[in-house]
Amino acid sequence: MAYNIKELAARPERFTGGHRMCAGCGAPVAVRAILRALKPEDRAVVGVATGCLEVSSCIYPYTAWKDSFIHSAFENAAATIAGAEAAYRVLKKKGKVQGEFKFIAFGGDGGTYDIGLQSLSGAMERGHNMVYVCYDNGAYMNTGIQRSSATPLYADTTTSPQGKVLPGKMQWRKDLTEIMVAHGIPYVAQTAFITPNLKDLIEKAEKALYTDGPAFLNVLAPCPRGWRYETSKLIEISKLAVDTCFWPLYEVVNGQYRLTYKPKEKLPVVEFLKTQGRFRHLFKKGNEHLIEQIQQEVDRRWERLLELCGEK
Amino acid sequence: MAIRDRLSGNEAIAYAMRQINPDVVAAFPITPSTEVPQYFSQFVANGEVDTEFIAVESEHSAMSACIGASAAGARTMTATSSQGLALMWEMLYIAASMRLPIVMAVINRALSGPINIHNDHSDSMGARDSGWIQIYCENNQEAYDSLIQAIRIAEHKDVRLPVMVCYDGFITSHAVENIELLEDEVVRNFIGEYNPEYYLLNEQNPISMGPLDLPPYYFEHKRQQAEAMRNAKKVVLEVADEFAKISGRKYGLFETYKLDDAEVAIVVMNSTAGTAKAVVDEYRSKGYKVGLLKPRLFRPFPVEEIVNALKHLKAIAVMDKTDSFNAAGGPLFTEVTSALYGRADGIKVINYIYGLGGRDVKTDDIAKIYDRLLDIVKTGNVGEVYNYIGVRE
Amino acid sequence: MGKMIEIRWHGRGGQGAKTASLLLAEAAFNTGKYVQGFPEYGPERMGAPITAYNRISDERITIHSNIYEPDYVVVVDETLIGSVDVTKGLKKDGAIIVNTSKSPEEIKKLLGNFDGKVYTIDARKISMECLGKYFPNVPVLGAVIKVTGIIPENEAIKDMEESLKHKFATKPDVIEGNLKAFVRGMQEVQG
Amino acid sequence: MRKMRVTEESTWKELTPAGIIIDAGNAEDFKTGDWRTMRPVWHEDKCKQCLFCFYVCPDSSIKIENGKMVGVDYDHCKGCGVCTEVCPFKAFDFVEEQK
Repeated sequence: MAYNIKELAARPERFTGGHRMCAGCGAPVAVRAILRALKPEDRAVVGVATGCLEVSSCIYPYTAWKDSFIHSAFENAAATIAGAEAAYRVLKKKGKVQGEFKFIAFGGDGGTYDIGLQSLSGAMERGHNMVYVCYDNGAYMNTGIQRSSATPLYADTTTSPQGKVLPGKMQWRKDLTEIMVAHGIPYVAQTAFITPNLKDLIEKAEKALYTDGPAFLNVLAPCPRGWRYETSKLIEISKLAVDTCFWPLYEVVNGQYRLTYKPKEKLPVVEFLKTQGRFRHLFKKGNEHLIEQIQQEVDRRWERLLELCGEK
Repeated sequence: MAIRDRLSGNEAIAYAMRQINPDVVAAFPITPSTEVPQYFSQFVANGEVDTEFIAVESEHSAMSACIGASAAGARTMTATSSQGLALMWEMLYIAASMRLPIVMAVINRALSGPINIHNDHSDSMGARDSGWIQIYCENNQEAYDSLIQAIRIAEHKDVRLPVMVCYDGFITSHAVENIELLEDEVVRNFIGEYNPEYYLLNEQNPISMGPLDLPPYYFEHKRQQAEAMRNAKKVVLEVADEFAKISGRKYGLFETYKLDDAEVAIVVMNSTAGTAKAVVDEYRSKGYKVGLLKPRLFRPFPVEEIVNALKHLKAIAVMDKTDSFNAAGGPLFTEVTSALYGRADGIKVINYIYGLGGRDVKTDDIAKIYDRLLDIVKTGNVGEVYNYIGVRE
Repeated sequence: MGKMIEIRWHGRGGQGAKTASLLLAEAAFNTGKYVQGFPEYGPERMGAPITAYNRISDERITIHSNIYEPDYVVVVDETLIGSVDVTKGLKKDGAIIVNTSKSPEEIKKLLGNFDGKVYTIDARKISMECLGKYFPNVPVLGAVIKVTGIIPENEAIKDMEESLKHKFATKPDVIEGNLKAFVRGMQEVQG
Repeated sequence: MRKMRVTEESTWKELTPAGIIIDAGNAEDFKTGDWRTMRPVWHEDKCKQCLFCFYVCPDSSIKIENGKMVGVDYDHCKGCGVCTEVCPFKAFDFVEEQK
């Protein structure tokens, strides 16, 4: 697909307004972009794990989804969609279903990195023809900003609060994208909203959707409420996450790493941290070493990724 | 023409599944149900079925995949036992509330802990209020026949609920016994095509399933579910009537054995009911008016019909192969006594917890219970209501 | 109700006592009987003592308990005698069949105060001579059918031949060897 | 034309079974515009039709006709302001909502 902003905009809207996500939420931006990568004539079955996206997009008797949608529980979006995909294979063979269907599961980081990891791993290993999309906002936002294994080091959440002796979450975030790469599936990518036309995201979504076999997308989806920033700053914050190399953009196609975006100038991570209230305590006098630790870990991971991508 | 054969319970269930030829089977191995997906995957490997078999990574995912497949419009089946059923727990309720006609063989096994692989009913009894229809089977023949009927019951437009077909682990699942099988085509014609009204893969009418259902609507959806369960009783009988025409075997909501003129009776489910029948014969030959009632349909519980069958009795012993830990009696006992209350008061009813964790149930054990019932009738003295048999006191 | 015969098998995991009980059930089934064949499940591991059961009757069998007072006991591995109470509950007019090279009298001594009939079959010798390998099941099965009289001998032989032909369609020597072992089991049982 | 006629007065017999929603995308009928405290005001004269605002809108509230931005869907726009931030041509004002 040659990215064409006009042609893509002319495609039908598959996720309507009237959903009840927070103002400025990153998740529906990701959903709209990913569904836009579907060929207009193709249909989708979308599964969503319990979480913000699910409880806000499908509230009886309303649904924001123009394609078929299913939610069953928190930890099993992958298994649920795997079942639907298996049904499609057999019903198609029997001539009971016409047309092309694509299968997409969405989960937040809680439903993907944590409680849903087993279900995700199983579905990927079995090779279902589906795309699993994690919209990673770095905490359990639906229940009120509790830490997940995707929460960054020293972030302040309601279950990793910063206090007199602890500076927030004490562990670095799990690198789920690498875990998915280790599954040996044909397509894995990490992406974010770095440009307002969402080119990187839409192109990766298209590759994921039209790859034969399982694919995984990890999309950084800022949460103004949980991260504590002005709702209008969605793209700016996403861009800072990428330009500081906190959230590098890359893809792994059949095991081959490729860096899809290299910042012209790698910014210090502090530029990303200072935009958000969840890191505010790090800027108190005497906490400089905490930011330094974050910088060191970001650098270490970035260097490793550059090597994997053959950029060094 | 019926096919005379000898099969274990698990072989019979797998055989029925081959004949049903479901669209999707998602399953995970667990003793003693493992053989079912094992035999079935051989049918898949041999091309004897069209099924997509999903060898999932857990029972939670087994039921989740079944939900996804069934919602997508596929005829969907699975099998499990014990911890597997327990791990499915959350999804059992969701399958039922989504009104998905999934059919599952539950090969009854004790729940941990401590871990035990042998038979009792603590697994399926724990799931009795999950919204699944539950059918209990005495032997391989009933398991085979009920699994085929379960497809029709589950998919009936007035029901649309998942069904568990339960039979005893090892005792029924692994014992080889005589069985009469139906021909493939007879089964195929009996179950017919599955044509759901709403399904995800309907390209003309996309739907959303599993919404957030807030206070203005949730209760109404639960009321619908309750209605479906009420309708199930009628449908179970209709399907049984039709099944009798193709098989010559007549099923009801429960089976009675020498109950009509009995004064005392045991109420017991699954394989132990068969053992009890032998004791009934022995006692009848000695002139005692003893009988038996074996519930088949436990969910929904056929209250009026069971009361009508029991109301002439003087004393009843209800046997539960699980303990409720309510310090008052097992689940079957609670159902039977609550059914009798206000409808047939005055009957003396006692409860025996038996056979936990595969403790073998001998004819002698059952004879002791009949003796006790006869004694209650003679003396009018009920004594302890909540009892154990077969445990070392 | 017609007479029901109950049999208990003793063997070791991996030796095929369970398979032998299922073979007996199958043979009885093939001659029109109602059958049950079931092992007593435990942590079944190679070498561990195992028990299996058969009920055989002219009418449908409803009892689903284990067997406590068998009509016959079959011991597939004689080394179990002494460590397992093989005659426990065995009916006085019943019989025990032991796979051994010893004589019934020698076995009787080992069984202590058991008064019933004792039969022996040297399945190892037969198996080695007919099959060149130690598969005790078939000769033991022949002995059990002879002693119990559950199935008329001619019918049993015919049925065994058919099921072997079915199972080993491409291996005529295996069919012949097994059938020979089966018949010798019937002929050479002592007691 | 919606296939479902469900209100908070509907009885259990009138609801779709199991909470299935058969009108795909009917969330459009649910207005989230009244969540707004800030309002993006689009100036057609400054707009160069780059469509950046369309892609980044979380509420599908940038109206497109024949491939062109034609205005804001105030029935659903929650006033997050993401569109106003990304516009390279300053075609949006972001003003307090007048109630």
